[in-house]
Amino acid sequence: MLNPAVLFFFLGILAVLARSDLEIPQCISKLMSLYLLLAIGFKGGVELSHSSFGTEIAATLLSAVLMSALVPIYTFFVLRRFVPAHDAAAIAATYGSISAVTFITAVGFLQTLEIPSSGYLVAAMALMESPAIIVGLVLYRYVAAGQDVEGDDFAWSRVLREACFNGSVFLILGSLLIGLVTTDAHAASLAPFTDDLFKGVLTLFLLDMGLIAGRRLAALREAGIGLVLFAVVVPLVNAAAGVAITLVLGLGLGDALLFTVLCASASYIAVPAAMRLSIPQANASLYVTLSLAVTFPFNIVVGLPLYLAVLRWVHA
Amino acid sequence: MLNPAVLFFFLGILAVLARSDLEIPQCISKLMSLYLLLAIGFKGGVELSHSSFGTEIAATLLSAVLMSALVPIYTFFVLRRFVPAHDAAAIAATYGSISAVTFITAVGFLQTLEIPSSGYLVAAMALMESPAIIVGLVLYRYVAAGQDVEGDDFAWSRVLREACFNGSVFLILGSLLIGLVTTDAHAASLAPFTDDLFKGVLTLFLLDMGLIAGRRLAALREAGIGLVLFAVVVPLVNAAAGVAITLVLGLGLGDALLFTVLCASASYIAVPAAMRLSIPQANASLYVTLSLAVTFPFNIVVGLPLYLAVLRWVHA
Amino acid sequence: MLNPAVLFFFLGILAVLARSDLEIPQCISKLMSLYLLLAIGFKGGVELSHSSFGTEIAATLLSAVLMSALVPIYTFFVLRRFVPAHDAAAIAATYGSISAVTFITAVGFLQTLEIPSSGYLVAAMALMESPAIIVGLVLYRYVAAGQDVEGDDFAWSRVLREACFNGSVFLILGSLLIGLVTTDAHAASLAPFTDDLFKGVLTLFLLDMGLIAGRRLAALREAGIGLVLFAVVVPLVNAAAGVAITLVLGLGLGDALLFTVLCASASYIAVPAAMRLSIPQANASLYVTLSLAVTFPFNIVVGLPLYLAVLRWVHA
Amino acid sequence: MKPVKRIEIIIDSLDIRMVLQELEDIGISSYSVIRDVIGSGDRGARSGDLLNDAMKNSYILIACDEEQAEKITEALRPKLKRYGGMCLVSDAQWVQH
Amino acid sequence: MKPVKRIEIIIDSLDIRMVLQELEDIGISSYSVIRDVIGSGDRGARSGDLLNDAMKNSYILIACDEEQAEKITEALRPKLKRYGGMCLVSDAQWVQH
Amino acid sequence: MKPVKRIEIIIDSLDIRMVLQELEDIGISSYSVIRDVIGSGDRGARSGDLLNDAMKNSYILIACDEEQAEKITEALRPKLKRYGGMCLVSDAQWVQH
Ligand SMILES: Nc1ncnc2c1ncn2[C@@H]1O[C@H](COP(=O)(O)O)[C@@H](O)[C@H]1O
Ligand SMILES: Nc1ncnc2c1ncn2[C@@H]1O[C@H](COP(=O)(O)O)[C@@H](O)[C@H]1O
Ligand SMILES: Nc1ncnc2c1ncn2[C@@H]1O[C@H](COP(=O)(O)O)[C@@H](O)[C@H]1O
Ligand code: NA
Ligand code: NA
Ligand code: NA
Repeated sequence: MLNPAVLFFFLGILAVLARSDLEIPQCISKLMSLYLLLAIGFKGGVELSHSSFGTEIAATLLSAVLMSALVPIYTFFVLRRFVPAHDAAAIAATYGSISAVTFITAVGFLQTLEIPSSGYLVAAMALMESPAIIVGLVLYRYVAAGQDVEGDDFAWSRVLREACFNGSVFLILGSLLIGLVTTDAHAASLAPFTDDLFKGVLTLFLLDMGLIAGRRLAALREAGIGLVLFAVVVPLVNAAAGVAITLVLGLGLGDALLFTVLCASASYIAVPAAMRLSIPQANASLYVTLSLAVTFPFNIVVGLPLYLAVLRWVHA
Repeated sequence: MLNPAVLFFFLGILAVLARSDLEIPQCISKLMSLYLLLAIGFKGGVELSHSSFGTEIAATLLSAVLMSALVPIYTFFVLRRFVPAHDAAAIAATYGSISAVTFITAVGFLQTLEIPSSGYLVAAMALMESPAIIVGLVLYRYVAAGQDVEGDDFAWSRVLREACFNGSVFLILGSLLIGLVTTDAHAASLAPFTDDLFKGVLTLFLLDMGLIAGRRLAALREAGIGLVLFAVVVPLVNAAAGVAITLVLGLGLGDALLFTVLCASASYIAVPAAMRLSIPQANASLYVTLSLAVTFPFNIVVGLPLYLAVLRWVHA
Repeated sequence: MLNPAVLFFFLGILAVLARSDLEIPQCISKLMSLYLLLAIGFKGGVELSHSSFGTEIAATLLSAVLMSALVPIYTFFVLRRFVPAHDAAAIAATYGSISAVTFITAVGFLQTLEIPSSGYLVAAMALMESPAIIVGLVLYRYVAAGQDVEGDDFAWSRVLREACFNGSVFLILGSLLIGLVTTDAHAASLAPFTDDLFKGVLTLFLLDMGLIAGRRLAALREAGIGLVLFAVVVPLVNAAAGVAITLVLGLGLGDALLFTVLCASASYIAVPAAMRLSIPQANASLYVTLSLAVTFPFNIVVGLPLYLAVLRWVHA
Repeated sequence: MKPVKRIEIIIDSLDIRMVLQELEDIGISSYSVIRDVIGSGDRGARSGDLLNDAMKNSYILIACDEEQAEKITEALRPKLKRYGGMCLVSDAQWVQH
Repeated sequence: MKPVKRIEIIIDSLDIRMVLQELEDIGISSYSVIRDVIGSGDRGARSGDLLNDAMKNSYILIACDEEQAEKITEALRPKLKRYGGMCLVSDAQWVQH
Repeated sequence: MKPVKRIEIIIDSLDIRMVLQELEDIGISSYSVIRDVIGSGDRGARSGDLLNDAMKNSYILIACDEEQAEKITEALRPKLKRYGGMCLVSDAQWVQH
């Protein structure tokens, strides 16, 4: 299935490989991601305002938080065998957290297939960013690190603020709440902006993501084949766990896909920023490259159709 | 009434208070304000092309210019008792001039309530930016300042150019004139851009304004309670004068609201730029903070519904 | 005929002449040109996917490439009488190549007049950027330059990559190919972005082009009356050749206009970048100013209606 | 390599046209400008976040000979006094080409 | 003209708040900042192309007297050690106004 | 603190890849870059307002030892001659960390 948004992602990668000077200024990337976060949050809130808050929602949100907290634990102990503790903790947090862009691409994917999904998954996304960061740090500071962490100017308050109030979490949750209390008339007047443009902006944004990911490909060699494998296998494992959870929770197909994608995705916005402040020794190039240049493309190209097929099969 | 645009403004303020790193690059702010000025000017011009130019329009425009010229006079003499002459002149010019963003928010507010308004109010807005600047300068140079202004490299030509041809005035007036001569077919082909997106861009823009205003809150302490009160009372006084004028002029409800809002609003784009060049001694932080962090939020949150209620009452 | 997009172009020029501080940040210019190239390429591809690839298309593309290669030859020998060889080669390449913005303006022009055109002209545009650069360089290095070019670090590989993979060519061709393989359902979901906004973004973009062109007007004096005349006459000559070719090829009115406009237009994006690398001695201010401040406005203001009138006459 | 003076000016972005005009008037036609600079000084913080260039600074770098440096600093002194900003002069070697 | 020290700091954009706080704590309230700087150093390339300010640097310029310069470099040394970056000190003349 | 050479290069933005490649070739892997610089010089004004990076400059700052400085200036001299731009060398102290 030739989705133009995904093709533009490859066009971006190709531009880097062909050494084209095609480039998107960083402030444009920021504009597009602000728009997408606002739109997805707001639409999620509006949808949520039409559904009743029940145990299904509560159970899903709780499972989401748990997944975000548990994934870093198992990945940390796996990673410690191959890389230093600081890198292990940072990568673990990366894979426990989520990628808003992957989620947004999945929403676009469902829209094209006209599979309905619920707004509260947006809340699940926002809630999954921070627990992984906190667990990653706890593992690093109390389980693994020795004299490394003595006498540094680490402050939980600063890290927690960074983890919970970072720009993207803040904007998603804020937009969700605003969407929740907005009347239908107001929401309709914003629809040409939040709805009609969504796919188009996502397309241009994926071109940009392709350029960004493409520029990181060179750093893959440095990471080594082991970690690259890790960046493909862990999403599959997490997705499998996600599928199992959606079965237990009894989610519909669209919601199940979004939940699975959240489990499978890895962060490259919130986590790098938080790690820089709290584990500056960790090699940022490593964890950013794995999530951005391996896991992200894997999820949007192979993952989305694969997870959907599996979900269709287990739901049948 | 929960208007999402206003809620996003508060979300922006909240982001600053929570010390979130949410941020909108300056060039994106510029893009949004360019878009809004172009759209409001163009739509105003198109509407104007459908109405006949009569005495009502002429009288309204004249009143607008007069208000812009008179407000600085009374505020200047009030302010001089509390602050040095250069600050008094700069603040006076600020409150005589207008805020395009407040006007644009009011247009969105009217659209939501489906209250019609006329295009020529856009012209009134553009005409009200400059007189206040000129009057403020005259007061400063010929009434108040002593040796302060001797021997400086002040040039009226430069200041007048700045006051009359500054980017926002130029774009509004230019777009208005282009809208005026544009055929309906052309205007319709631009409508998805100038009309459908308007509310959405305004919403994102108000988030940005919230961030900008929030960052200025800290400077309020420096201003002191007296000036903060000034920044709330003067808009109310000017709005009352505005309401009275609209009664005399016999404007319709929508037009009356826009006129009142123009009187009540204070500049933070054109005036700061002009003051920097002509009264560099004035404390920019002071007048920008008052208009941006007090008067602007007051007008869009309390002012708009209040002025509308009053206008409904007096018009009934 | 008062096209608002063209009027905004003049508004931009006027802003510069009035010394207004109206300004559009460069990254916004880049966003708009990225958007326009993506949209025009994608829409061209979608249209192309509905037509059958036949000899007409092949003949048109071939003629386009030939025009792009031949124009630099004759202009080079004309120019050499007036300017040094390096400037002659650079200007020749400029006029052999094309201006995507002029093409896009022509597409908007046809849309307004509801004259249909085909998607493959977009491919012609993309193919016409590079041959002119290569021919210009060949002329310079093997025909004209003496010791100038000895021992420099010139590398054809680098120049060819620059000529063929520069950002704008890459994005147009990539978008065209993606449009070609996109299903109608996907294309429809992107239409609010790629189609509905097109005219509006073009309008804002032409305001920006007006500002850019306006700032170059001062450099016209440096160029001299002879070159300014050149910048008007050569487009007319090339347009005449273009009209003749479209008659031979038997193109429809819309396609004929686009082909003619491609012949008449001159580059100010791809060529300056390529010339800087390969003929750094050439005076960039000269060739950029001629194409941007003379030929571009001439084509969109006088050229478009003139070429259309002529084509209507010869096609009748 | 040739010894030169290296002049750095930080001034309100709104004043940049004026300063460049001043430079032109005294015959300086080689300079570099970085437009987006924020900062803090005697006149408080300049955060660069308004909708225009108010509250933002620009940075100008000029390499010139000693005599020109003298001229530039003399011409700028009153501007700096009136509009604020900063000007530093240091020594450098110009790589001749 | 008054001799001053000219301190240049290049540090991770994410750390800029922290450094400015540090400056405030030791009483430095005059400085200039250029926010968008990319580069390469011991910790690899910083390309400035992510969706936030991770992988981007900022540049701080401070003109101050020798004593303040001492204080600043002492305060920054541990930060630079922990978070990376660079700090240069050179001499300049401040044009008085 | 360690004495270092402070090299500043201003060059066409389109040439920046080439210059960084050159630096890599001679073993320099620490540098900082400011991409958006405008200016004016022998080849006229560079206003940075075209739709691509033509007509725009970039600024490179390198702190290195004297020997490396020598190598860099030697490598850059022909590029500056061919493509224009400027290169300044000055002295500074590197705050060790
Ligand atoms: N000592 C200094 N070091 C670095 N930058 C300064 C210094 N003093 C002033 N500046 C810059 O010059 C601008 C205006 O300074 P002022 O006129 O003192 O408010 C500030 O916003 C800073 O960007
Ligand atoms: N020798 C140097 N010259 C110029 N900039 C440097 C130098 N070393 C480090 N930097 C800058 O400081 C940043 C962080 O350096 P590092 O902590 O060494 O990775 C780099 O990305 C560069 O921007
Ligand atoms: N003396 C100078 N001082 C500061 N910047 C300069 C100087 N000369 C050249 N430049 C910069 O280098 C660029 C190219 O210079 P040029 O090759 O002389 O045109 C100019 O656009 C300026 O940004
Ligand atoms: Na995850
Ligand atoms: Na007012
Ligand atoms: Na041509």
